[in-house]
Amino acid sequence: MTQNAADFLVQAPAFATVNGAPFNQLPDDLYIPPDALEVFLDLFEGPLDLLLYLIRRQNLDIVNIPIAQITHQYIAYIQLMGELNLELAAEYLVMAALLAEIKSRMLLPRQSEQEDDEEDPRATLIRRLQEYECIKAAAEEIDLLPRVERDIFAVEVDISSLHVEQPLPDIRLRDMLLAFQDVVKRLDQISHHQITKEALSVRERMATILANLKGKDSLLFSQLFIRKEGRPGVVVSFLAILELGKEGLIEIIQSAPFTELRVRNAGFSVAEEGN
Amino acid sequence: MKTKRIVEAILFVAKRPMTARQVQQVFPELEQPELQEIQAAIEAITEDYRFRPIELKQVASGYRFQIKQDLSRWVARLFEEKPPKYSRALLETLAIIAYRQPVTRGDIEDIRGVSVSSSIIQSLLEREWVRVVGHKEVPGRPGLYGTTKKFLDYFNITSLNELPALHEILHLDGSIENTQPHKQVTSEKQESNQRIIEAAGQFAEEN
Amino acid sequence: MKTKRIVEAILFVAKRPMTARQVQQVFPELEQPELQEIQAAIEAITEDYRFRPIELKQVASGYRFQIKQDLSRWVARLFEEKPPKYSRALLETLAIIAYRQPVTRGDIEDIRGVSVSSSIIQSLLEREWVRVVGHKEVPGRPGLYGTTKKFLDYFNITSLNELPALHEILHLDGSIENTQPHKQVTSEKQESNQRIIEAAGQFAEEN
Repeated sequence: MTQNAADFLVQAPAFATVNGAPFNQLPDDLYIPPDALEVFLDLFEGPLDLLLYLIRRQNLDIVNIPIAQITHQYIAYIQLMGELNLELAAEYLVMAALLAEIKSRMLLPRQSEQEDDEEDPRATLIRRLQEYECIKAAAEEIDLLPRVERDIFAVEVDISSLHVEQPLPDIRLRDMLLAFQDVVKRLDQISHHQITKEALSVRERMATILANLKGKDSLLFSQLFIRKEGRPGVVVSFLAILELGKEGLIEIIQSAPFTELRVRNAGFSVAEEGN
Repeated sequence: MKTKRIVEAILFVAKRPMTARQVQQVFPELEQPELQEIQAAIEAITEDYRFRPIELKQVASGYRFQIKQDLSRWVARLFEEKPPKYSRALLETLAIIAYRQPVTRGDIEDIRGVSVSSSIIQSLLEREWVRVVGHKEVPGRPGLYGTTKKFLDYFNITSLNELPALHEILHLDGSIENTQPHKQVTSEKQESNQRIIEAAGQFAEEN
Repeated sequence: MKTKRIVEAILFVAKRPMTARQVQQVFPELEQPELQEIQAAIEAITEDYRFRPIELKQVASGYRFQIKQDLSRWVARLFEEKPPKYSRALLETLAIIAYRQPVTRGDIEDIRGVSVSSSIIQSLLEREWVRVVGHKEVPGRPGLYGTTKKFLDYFNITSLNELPALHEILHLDGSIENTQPHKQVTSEKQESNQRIIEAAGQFAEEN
């Protein structure tokens, strides 16, 4: 990105005075109108990036960074940012402190024995700069890789003619029964509901009789019994009819004495929708 | 034959059918081929794919690449999803209909203590496990639901009688894997159930 | 050569890259060709399209048909929306995860020298370019990030090895000792990373 920064400078030659103004006013290689500075700062991804820029800008050998010079420049930038009331990330200040520390150390006479254990802070800084520059370059290269949405387009073939059958969920009988167990237990706790112990065949027959009555005026009482079923069947049907009557779902009528009983839907007079 | 190459690429990337005119518009203004040239390219491409599993087909709104009919059964499987699972609410609703039929939606809600969503009833109806067997003569004439033969078939039973009785359900142990509840209905009873079903079936057919 | 036809159809309609194994699974169970046969079909199809404007390309998660790159600029005009641009912060974060994986957010911040905004990590996770591959056993158990196959697919490559090599940008002379940093992201490291990623990917798919 030093390139970007450089490009930016090239694009604004009128404002740049290279090797001009002293440090306490503006950095020597950079004069940018204040409202552009923010844009310029956006070009930096952090203190390492700014440092790299300064080093690159001066064509300095990173291994022999003249720490004093770099520190000056760096701090000048920071001051400038401060003057312009730009929000200054703490990371920049930390870096300034680090540079100042390195500079001060280098001014002190070297006491080699003591420093053996401790790593040269310049070495640490250089390693970080190298690692960062390496990643920065990699990021630029990744950006250049052909990529979907920009350079790579997948082929689209219409499939609206496909008939896709979605399989339906399965149920295990046991799961349904366990669910029902919960319902019943819940009811027991609150309940004025009584889930009676009617034989299920009666319930089933109730539904069947209702279904048979659907869409008809009425059926003869005798039609509700199926001779083939024998006695148990008759009993089931009879209980079902009584239960339906009790629940008000059917009416049992006799038009005249001694005529045959008929059964019809309750309130059949209401128009029946063909359902 | 550069035009043809580009036309083919455009038709492959467009997510909708394209007319020759629309294809032409995709070219930069100064490089747009004549409509005839595009039309010719389309024809040539159609020919190129004659023996491939996809075809360039003209539909109402233009040309599009689509899968050939004879391959649809092979590729349809790609889009099948794993079946979802039914919710607890659905299982409860189904059980209530089975055990308490004929019941209205209101009855089910009374028993469950919470409202029953229409979509649950809808899925059960679509699955043809339940049906409306009648209407209750109260305001609104709500439908009365009952189970179907399909429901019995699905669980491989011949009659609701084969479902465990209430007191047995209360003693069901959720931890034991035993999916087949008391199938050992006496053969006699099964026979009579069988007859009932047959009779009901006959009856249903006659009507 | 029925298999080839069906394989071609499947690859054309699948909306994601497909491995030979996945293609095989689309066939009905009893009609599945051998994997070798599918692989042979894929090679034959690749050959068939050598001179067409589209190609069957292998990326990390399988094969996909795509427009040949020399035609990209023509078809890009079909889309009104400009392709997304990624910020330097995002690209650098992505590069660190790609080249140094598995890394924690703290590692990323150390390398970049600035804090990493959550929204960057979030968007990388949402795009499914990176994922948490584990946790570092230090206080707080921070997540370790790694790249996914989708990341490789997006950049049109099959493995991390195909990423541009990291350059030794700044040369060290001997003046400072012990500065030999971890610059040697040799292919060895990248390969082992690749293996880790693949293993994790497999694991994820199996579950």
